[in-house]
Amino acid sequence: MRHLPFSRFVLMRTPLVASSLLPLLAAIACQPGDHARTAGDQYGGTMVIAVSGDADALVPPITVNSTSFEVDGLVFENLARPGATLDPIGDQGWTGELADSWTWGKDSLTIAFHVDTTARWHDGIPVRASDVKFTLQLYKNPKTASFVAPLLANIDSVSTPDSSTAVFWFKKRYPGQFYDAAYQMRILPRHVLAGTDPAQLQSSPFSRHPIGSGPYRFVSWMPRQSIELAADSSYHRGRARIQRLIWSVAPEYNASVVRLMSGDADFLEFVNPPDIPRVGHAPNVKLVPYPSMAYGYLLFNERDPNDPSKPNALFSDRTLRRALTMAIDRRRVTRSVFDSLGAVAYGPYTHTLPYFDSTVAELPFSPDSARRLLDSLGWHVGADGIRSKNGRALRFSMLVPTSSAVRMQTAVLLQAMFHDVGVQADVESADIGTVRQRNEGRQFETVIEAMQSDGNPSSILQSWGIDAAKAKDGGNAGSYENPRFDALVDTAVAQFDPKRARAYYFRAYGMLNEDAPAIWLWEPLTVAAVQKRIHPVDMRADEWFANISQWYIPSDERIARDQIRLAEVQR
Amino acid sequence: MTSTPAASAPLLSIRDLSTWFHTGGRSVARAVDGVSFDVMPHETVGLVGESGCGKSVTSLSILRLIERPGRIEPGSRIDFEGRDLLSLDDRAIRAIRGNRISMIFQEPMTSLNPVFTVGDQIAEVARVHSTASRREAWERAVDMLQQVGVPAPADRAREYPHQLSGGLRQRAMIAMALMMHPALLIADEPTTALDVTIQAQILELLAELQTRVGMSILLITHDLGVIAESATRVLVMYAGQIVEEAPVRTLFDAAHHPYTEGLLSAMPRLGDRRERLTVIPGTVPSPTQWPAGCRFHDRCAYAWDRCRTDAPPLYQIGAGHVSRCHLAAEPARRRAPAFAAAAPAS
Amino acid sequence: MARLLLRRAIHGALIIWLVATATFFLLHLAPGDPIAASLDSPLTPPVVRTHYRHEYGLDQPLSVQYGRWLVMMAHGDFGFSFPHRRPVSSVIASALPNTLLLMGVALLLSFVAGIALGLIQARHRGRPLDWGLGLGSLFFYSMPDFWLALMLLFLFAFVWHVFPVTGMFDPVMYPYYGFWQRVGDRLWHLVLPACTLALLSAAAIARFQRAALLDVAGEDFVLTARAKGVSERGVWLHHVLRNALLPVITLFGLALPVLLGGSVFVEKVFSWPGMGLLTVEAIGTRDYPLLCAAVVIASVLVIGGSFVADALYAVVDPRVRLE
Amino acid sequence: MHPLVWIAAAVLTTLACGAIARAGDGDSGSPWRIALTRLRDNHAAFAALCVIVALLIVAALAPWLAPYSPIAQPDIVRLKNLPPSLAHPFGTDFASRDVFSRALYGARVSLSVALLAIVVSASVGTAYGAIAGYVGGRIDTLMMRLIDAGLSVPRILLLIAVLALWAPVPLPVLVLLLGLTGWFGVSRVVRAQVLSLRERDMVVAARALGASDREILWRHILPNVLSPVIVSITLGIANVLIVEAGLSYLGVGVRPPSASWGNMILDGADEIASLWWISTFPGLAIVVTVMAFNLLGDGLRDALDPRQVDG
Repeated sequence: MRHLPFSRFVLMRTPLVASSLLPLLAAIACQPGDHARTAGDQYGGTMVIAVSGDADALVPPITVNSTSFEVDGLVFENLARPGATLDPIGDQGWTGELADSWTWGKDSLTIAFHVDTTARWHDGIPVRASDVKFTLQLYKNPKTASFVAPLLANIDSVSTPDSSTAVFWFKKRYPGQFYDAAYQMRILPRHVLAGTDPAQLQSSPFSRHPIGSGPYRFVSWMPRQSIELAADSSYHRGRARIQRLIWSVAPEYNASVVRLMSGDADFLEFVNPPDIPRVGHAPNVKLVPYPSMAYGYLLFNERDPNDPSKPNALFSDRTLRRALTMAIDRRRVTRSVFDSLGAVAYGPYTHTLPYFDSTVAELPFSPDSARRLLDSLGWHVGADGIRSKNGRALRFSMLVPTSSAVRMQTAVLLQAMFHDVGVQADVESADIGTVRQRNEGRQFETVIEAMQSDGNPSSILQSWGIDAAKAKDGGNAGSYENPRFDALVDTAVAQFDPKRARAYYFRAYGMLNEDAPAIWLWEPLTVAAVQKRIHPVDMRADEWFANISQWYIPSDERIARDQIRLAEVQR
Repeated sequence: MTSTPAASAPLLSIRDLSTWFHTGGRSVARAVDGVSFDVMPHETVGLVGESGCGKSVTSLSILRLIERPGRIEPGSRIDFEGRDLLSLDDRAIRAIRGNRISMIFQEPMTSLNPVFTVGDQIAEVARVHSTASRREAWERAVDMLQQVGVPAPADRAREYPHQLSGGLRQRAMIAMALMMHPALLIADEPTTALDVTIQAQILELLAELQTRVGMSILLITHDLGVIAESATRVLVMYAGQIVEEAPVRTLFDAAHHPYTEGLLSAMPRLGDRRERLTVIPGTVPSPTQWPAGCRFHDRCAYAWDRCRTDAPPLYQIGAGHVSRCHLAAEPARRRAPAFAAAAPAS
Repeated sequence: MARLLLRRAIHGALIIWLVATATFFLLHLAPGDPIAASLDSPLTPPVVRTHYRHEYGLDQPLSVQYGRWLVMMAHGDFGFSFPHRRPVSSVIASALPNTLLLMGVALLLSFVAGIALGLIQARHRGRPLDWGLGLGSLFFYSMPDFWLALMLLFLFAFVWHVFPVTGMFDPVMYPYYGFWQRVGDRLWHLVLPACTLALLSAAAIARFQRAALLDVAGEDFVLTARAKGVSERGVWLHHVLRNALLPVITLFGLALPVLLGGSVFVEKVFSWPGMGLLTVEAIGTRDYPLLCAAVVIASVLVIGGSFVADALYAVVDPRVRLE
Repeated sequence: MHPLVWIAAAVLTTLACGAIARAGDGDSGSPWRIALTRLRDNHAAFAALCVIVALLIVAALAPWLAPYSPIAQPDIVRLKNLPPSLAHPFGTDFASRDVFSRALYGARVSLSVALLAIVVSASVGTAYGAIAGYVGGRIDTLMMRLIDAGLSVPRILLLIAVLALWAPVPLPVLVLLLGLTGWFGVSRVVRAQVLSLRERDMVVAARALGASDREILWRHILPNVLSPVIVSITLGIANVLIVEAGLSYLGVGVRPPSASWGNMILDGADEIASLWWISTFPGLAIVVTVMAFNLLGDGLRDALDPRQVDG
């Protein structure tokens, strides 16, 4: 699995309004003639990216923040980049980035990457294999405390037989080897960072002024206001076409929308569904839908919130969980929250990814079955319309982070549906820190979670496996424990044939629907808003900005801010 | 109506002055209700009465310092130096205020602006009424302070009101009032707030200045002692009207109106600072509801039926002596002495 | 005088210590911590959080943490902000001037506008103009600040597209502007947030100023001034206003905490990168050192403000000055 | 609050209005009677009082007046985010709930939070101020220093911090917090009043006659302190309404699905440009209510001021 920043989704705002939005999108998304021009006059221009939060530290191993993640993604490089399917198994569809080629060892325990000898750090020093070796050491150093380190556990070391070859040594053979080596780390300059104490990385000058080898080099950062990058003219894969990128910070989503419509900003990564008609009708703006990897669900805690060693009085009962799931009209919820821009979730894995199972057997929406099941469990409706058994009311709280309007809204909708079958669900909102802390400590009854899946299906064990339930503050906060599920995923992970792996994964997903450890709710379709003068705007689900160096602004469509000359940029 | 024996033209002539306060609703407070009198050049006229009788409103009306909801009613006339003050525009009346007619007030502490120096406030008069520069005005202010007997005037001028004693403050007020050598000085209870010894000094100072500058003084007070010392002629006011007018000696020797009688019999010695003369039974009625007939009838020991129904006119009693009392027509009804029993024992 | 100043300074310091300590415990006893709040992805390995908790001493007993913090504060060190990955002092250094600018302009605007309004109302006391302006300022005075900000944003920025909606200057063009263009750009961005803040306090000041003016207008010395022949204009502007400004100066001290509170909402709505927004964000991320510093700074501002107000009072009022 | 409490409050206020309207001319009679007459003659304050009574009645009768349930979600897909119309005068929100009905119920929540909070601050403030003023000396100085400390913390920041950090805070605790952070002003007013009363003849006389401190406080001082407290309470309600709205707007005050005017504004804040009605109407409700309480407070201050003389 790969660490992705999470806060973007957490901050996602209230969607609402409007009938069918898809036609609007389709019409705009297929802009003809995007590639009809020659590249000659396409260098130059400025693109302003509206973001809701400032960056933190611009050092890839330790950053958790989505703006930092974007900026770093353009300043630094991975060894190779995945194809559009983001398939984590093997190296099918991958292309070189910092590495121009690679060869597998005979026993498949090594991969030798050949670093592009024309690659230069932004300070002019050539990139060497020793930088790759240094990067792995830095990521794995416990003093760095990188979030990525645990994901690199299977990589033993890097050796450098010559200055441009970096050989990765693995502890074992596994399908995700290539993914881990080529894509988990952004390669860092040894000559700059060698003298820095890894524990001090976050407060080092480097974190405020990064030097990478990517298509854009760092120019300036005005805290809480803007970050500016400029195309590096000597980039080894060819100079990026748009000259300047500026991340402009505005915490209020509203403000970003207005700035986009008035032409002050060029790119907004996420438009709320209710604003889509308005933004779509702005003459200068196009809406670009792109796949997302986010999904939301209501997680049941199968342990007692007050004493995690005991089972939960309600949710340890599989039948009760199934009944509650059947009480929820997930299609309606999704449509209310996202209009036509969302799909019902079938499990912890989204439509856009290669291991998605569209045939999975989901529990049907059936309030009657839900009622029957609840009756059969002895929960009978009382005078107040709420079910109870042995004097205990069928009542629980739904924990929701205040900052997420989408989840707050979902909670309110669920509340009414639960009430229909005689279940009282209280909305309990808390700020995100508290929600996280209570998740860690298993101190909740149910929580509405939103997750960003990565391309790697094996990571579901991190959230649903037995080990992750038992470990203190492990990722399986709901403590769903089913050895058969674990076994299925383990088997799937060991398969080198994608087809066979897929079959095992599908059975595991089926189990996550049957056992109902959570009510799978929705996965939103993301719609970005971009100024029309920017072309061609293709975005990848994991990193919308992955192809940004190929975007351009035709010279006849440029506006005032595109005309600022290169010399001035290097003030 | 008035009977001024002097041959020369009056400096100030007030006819039928009515100043009413329209406080909203139906009630109208007729604070001053048809007052007429003259002030001759170089003369000191005393205006006496209890508080609430309309003395102060009369004096403020002369300079048109009445503010909403008060209003000088149509039909009133105030002539000063041959000009009708009530028909002047704002600019013209301002040119008279502090220049030809000046006022000093009862409480010198609150009558001086606390945030400006004394000299500044005196000099302001010169700056307003002449083209004097700041410096000239200041020098004249210091000079004026000297004239009113303030020691070390240059230093005092730079001080703030709260740094001066009560006597000095009143002297400063007088200096301010006399800055432009006015023809008429209206002194509204100028000594009431002062100590006995200071009172005498101030009255002396006023008398001295009057002869030096050659001005008239309208002296407003509730204190007949002050009148006795300074005034040549006395007007007695009650309930918004003049009830008796007489030369000062006549008034003290042969007051006609029972109200004046009451005032005299309750006359405090110089320096008594009682606000209200309590020996006349009852209080001044509310200006919104003056009693019918004679306005004094319910407090009057002689009152009979006629007093309750017929408003008395001003009866001529003698030379320069008028009284608004039916006793002038039926002197037999006076039984003496009306207020003796009520006089203070001491 | 020096002793009085010293006494006030000691009192002020004591109050600040009291407030800071209360804040410290309030924060640290609350559920959640900065590490959990910042590393909010469920996929973050637990060891990473443990690592940072240890590094920032969050695994120590509270008394130890408090002791350390006191020592640091005594040395003028506000600590390190984990969510910003920068020293707190540097975070605040980039935010405080922005808030001071916003509040300074708003303060100036509100006092000028408030005093002028109060003066107009008092001069037209009881007439329709007074009544209308009074109702108008009451209308703004009764408005929640965030709602006013929202409505102004809606009308001026969304409907009429008159003013910019976020930030302090144009992020793209600003570096390329000349000096006057920069000043103009900053002022242009300042209009909506400063006016929102100013409108609210101007309404309060106008109400107060009107009452103060009418109080003074009834004083004897005003009659004296009129009797001297001073013009209406001179009476109001010179004699009345000068006296009625005294009580309004005390409002200066009282206005600061109100403006600070208001700036939280205004900065949020207009994305103004100042202390108010910083503080709200810091609450969300449980940024203890930053929050403690922000509270200390806020109380220093408030206490300093009332101190300045008193000093100003003494300068303007001769009765206080010379006693 | 229980609906009966609401109805009682509305009835009492109506009776008070009636009493004021019937009160005779105030030139004579008890100070209270004079105050009532003055209040009636102050048109703006009287109108404000009527608005407040109307609001209380609306809040009390919300279940009968509201066309829909405030939490009902009739059709979360087709009936959501409707602009104002005859069927939904204030439109509907994201969950297809009727904004008008929610505003009516919101009046209940917002007003009861404000009223209860002010009861807390008025009682704490009065007690604290009365004790400080009556005891005097060093204790008084110390108590006033504490007030200074309290006033030097921006109230709204403190509340946001506490509410966000300890979330979710139940409604009674929210009320308590609002009350406990809002009494400093009241206590200062009361203290000043008590200080001046302490030396008045009647108190000195009572003390000479051997009355106990408690008796003096209770019988002589508190009744005289009442009128400034009444004014503070009225103006305080206006203030608390705004503070509560602000907290709810930030999502830390009244929690959904309960409707308070503040959290209704929050519901629409992000979509103000597309769905203006969701935030605008509850905001107007706040402005009208707060204005009414401010006007009434001003009117009461004028009416209860013994120095004020008619005319």
